[in-house]
Amino acid sequence: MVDWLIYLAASLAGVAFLLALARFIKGPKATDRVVAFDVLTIISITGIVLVALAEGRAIYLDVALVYALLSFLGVIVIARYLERGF
Amino acid sequence: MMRRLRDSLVLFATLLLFWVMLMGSLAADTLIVGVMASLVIALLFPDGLSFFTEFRATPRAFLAGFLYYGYFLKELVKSNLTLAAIVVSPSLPIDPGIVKVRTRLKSRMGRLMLANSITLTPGTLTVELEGEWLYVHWVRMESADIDAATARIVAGFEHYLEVMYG
Amino acid sequence: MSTIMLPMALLLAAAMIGAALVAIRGDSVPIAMLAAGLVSLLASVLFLLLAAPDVAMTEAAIGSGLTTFLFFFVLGRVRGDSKHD
Amino acid sequence: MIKRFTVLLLLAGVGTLFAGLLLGYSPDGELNATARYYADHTAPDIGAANIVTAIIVTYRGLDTLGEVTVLFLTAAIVGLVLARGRRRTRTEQRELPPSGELLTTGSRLLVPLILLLGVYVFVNGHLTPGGGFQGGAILASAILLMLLTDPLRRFSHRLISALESTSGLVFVGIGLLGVFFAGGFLDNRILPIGNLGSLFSAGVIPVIYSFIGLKVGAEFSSMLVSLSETEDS
Amino acid sequence: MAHIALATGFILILIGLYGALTNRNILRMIVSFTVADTGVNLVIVAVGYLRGRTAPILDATLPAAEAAARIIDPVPQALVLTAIVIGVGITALMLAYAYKLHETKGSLDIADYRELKW
Amino acid sequence: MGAILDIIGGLLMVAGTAFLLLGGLGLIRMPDVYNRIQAGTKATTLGTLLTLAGVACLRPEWLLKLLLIGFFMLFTNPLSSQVLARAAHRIGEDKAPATRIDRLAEDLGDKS
Repeated sequence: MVDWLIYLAASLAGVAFLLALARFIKGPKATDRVVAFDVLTIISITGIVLVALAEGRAIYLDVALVYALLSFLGVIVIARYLERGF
Repeated sequence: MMRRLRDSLVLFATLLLFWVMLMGSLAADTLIVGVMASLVIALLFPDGLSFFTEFRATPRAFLAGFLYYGYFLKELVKSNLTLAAIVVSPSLPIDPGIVKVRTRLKSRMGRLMLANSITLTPGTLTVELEGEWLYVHWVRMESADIDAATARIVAGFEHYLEVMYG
Repeated sequence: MSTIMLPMALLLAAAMIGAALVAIRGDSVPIAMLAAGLVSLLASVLFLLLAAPDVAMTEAAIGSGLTTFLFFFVLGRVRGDSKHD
Repeated sequence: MIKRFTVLLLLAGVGTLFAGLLLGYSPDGELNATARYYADHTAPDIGAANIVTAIIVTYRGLDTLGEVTVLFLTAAIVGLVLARGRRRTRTEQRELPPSGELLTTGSRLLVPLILLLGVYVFVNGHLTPGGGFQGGAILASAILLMLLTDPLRRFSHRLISALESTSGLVFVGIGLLGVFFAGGFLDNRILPIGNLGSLFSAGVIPVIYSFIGLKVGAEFSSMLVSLSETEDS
Repeated sequence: MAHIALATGFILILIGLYGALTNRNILRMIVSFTVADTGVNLVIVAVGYLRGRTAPILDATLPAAEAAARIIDPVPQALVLTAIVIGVGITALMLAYAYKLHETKGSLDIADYRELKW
Repeated sequence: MGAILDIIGGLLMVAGTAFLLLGGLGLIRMPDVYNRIQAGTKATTLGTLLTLAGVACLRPEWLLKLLLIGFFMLFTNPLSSQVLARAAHRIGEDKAPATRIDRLAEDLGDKS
């Protein structure tokens, strides 16, 4: 029962990932792609947590923490670049 | 002087809490390393802020903190459902606009928390914070008037944050 | 439960190839850099699926993070060049 | 036209090679002899829970020394190449858009936490994924966040290079101590091995990794700082 | 799984190679280089993967006695760790040179640099 | 007891990923970049938080680390979307034709 719920959750996340990927490839503007990048990385954090759950290893969660930090910094860097902030 | 010392102490305590949560243990060796690391960072960054820097630490403020989180979670779920209804409906009933609202908060942490809360509740997105004015992008604009929009967007959060941070 | 890993790997592989194509054929240089950063970030999830958390963390922090930051710093410096195609 | 044709021909050749490799690849069912040695001997001999860390810091420690040296040379060359340009001064950069109150407050809140996360990653290199290189990169990310918030902020080059060279010297010094007190250069058994899985275990590995982390962080920061100080063209 | 990762890595190498050879902008060539770099790392890690095994980090769920039977090959991971760090060093160097080239000639088009062509 | 907690965890995860899906859908359907930020990053933040809560129900021993990830995301995500929205506004990104007023542009126009 729980396994099936997890499968359902994983497939929903997968569809969301595909939708965001479509927005990333389509564009049309740079800012749209940055939003898509943000959403893709947030969904990937869910993916990392799902992998940790499937493998049953708590140590994988450290990677999720670092990943969250890096995706945040990436968006800030690009936003500051776009508004010519550095 | 006293104020900066107090800020540094609060930062040190928050960092230590963060460290204990990261390590997930209270053993002596982790605490020794954690105290050392937190102390060095707190000394290196005297202008560092922490979650509790300007917190008032009165019983009323703690109570307001709890109520704030309850209210915040309620708003978060409610507005997410509203946005979900917008996204799913075929006609996409949006009516966007950038409105101007006013805040009375003075402390830096309080203002940051207010802007973050407004942003996290879907439907509203803080674009700019300048002085006492907040510029908010609103997906389904209900009113372009400053006072009406303030009452609708800001007042709920501000009510609690004012008690917590001032 | 580990059956979710195979579709996940396929999805990531498709996303990485798509992002890599954007990286070499995108409309502008910043988009290409963003796409290269995305390739690295997704690669780090794939490394995690390949049971290599150490490599995943290195790829996220260094391969994706720092490389992208360096790219944007340099791009900010050479801005104003009309030959960005 | 000829160029494009040559490129496609080259790609087709490399692609055929790769396709052959891919089709002929069959995964092993068992670990090979080297990996088996590491798997069996790491826990009793080195005491590190993370076998990759044991390989990097102890078994192949000399390679890591070389790696850190390469990184140091890179940072030095980047600094040298970029040093000739005119430095930006505060007055001529007035037109830079300010970062806004939200980002300023947010970065003052987040920078200490990010630094602590970096310290966590390299202190726990022998227990969890991560280590000196990743931790150093996270430290440099905190510096980057400060640079983004205030592009005109100046960091002392002298402080960064002092931190960098001290950490390098300590790293080599610990390695040499291994020659005298234990089995060889960079041997970790100067300190007791301790219990597997506790923070103070695996001999001197956490200490070495901490210094590698500080050194790598200083090197990446110096790269970012020298890039940010160059003039806009 | 190893096959998927291997195939992705190979395709990324090919894409990166194609981009590096056909683009004229120096920055885009460097971007293509990093894509190929990621592909190479992916291939090396995929070679060390063994089906149904877990990461080479011992903890409560993986005692030392079972390590040899349950972990994947740690050696390629250590190699790739080094490769990523050196890769960012190389990228930084290339970027610094690109900046210097732009400073001297004001252009990033590779066709404008003909001094070494014969 | 454990079985009930497991079911709750699974349901929370499904609810969370459903929000992720809504975020992706909003990203595709919304007409301009501000509305895309609204739909994309906010719904996914709530989705990830719910998923983390679900995993915490399935594995109570991971609670502290998951709490930390959630807390971290709660602070970083709104910050990054604010900075992005501000950058989009500064470079004059197009607004959807339906947008009625833009007080920020009006005020900026007054100053200059």
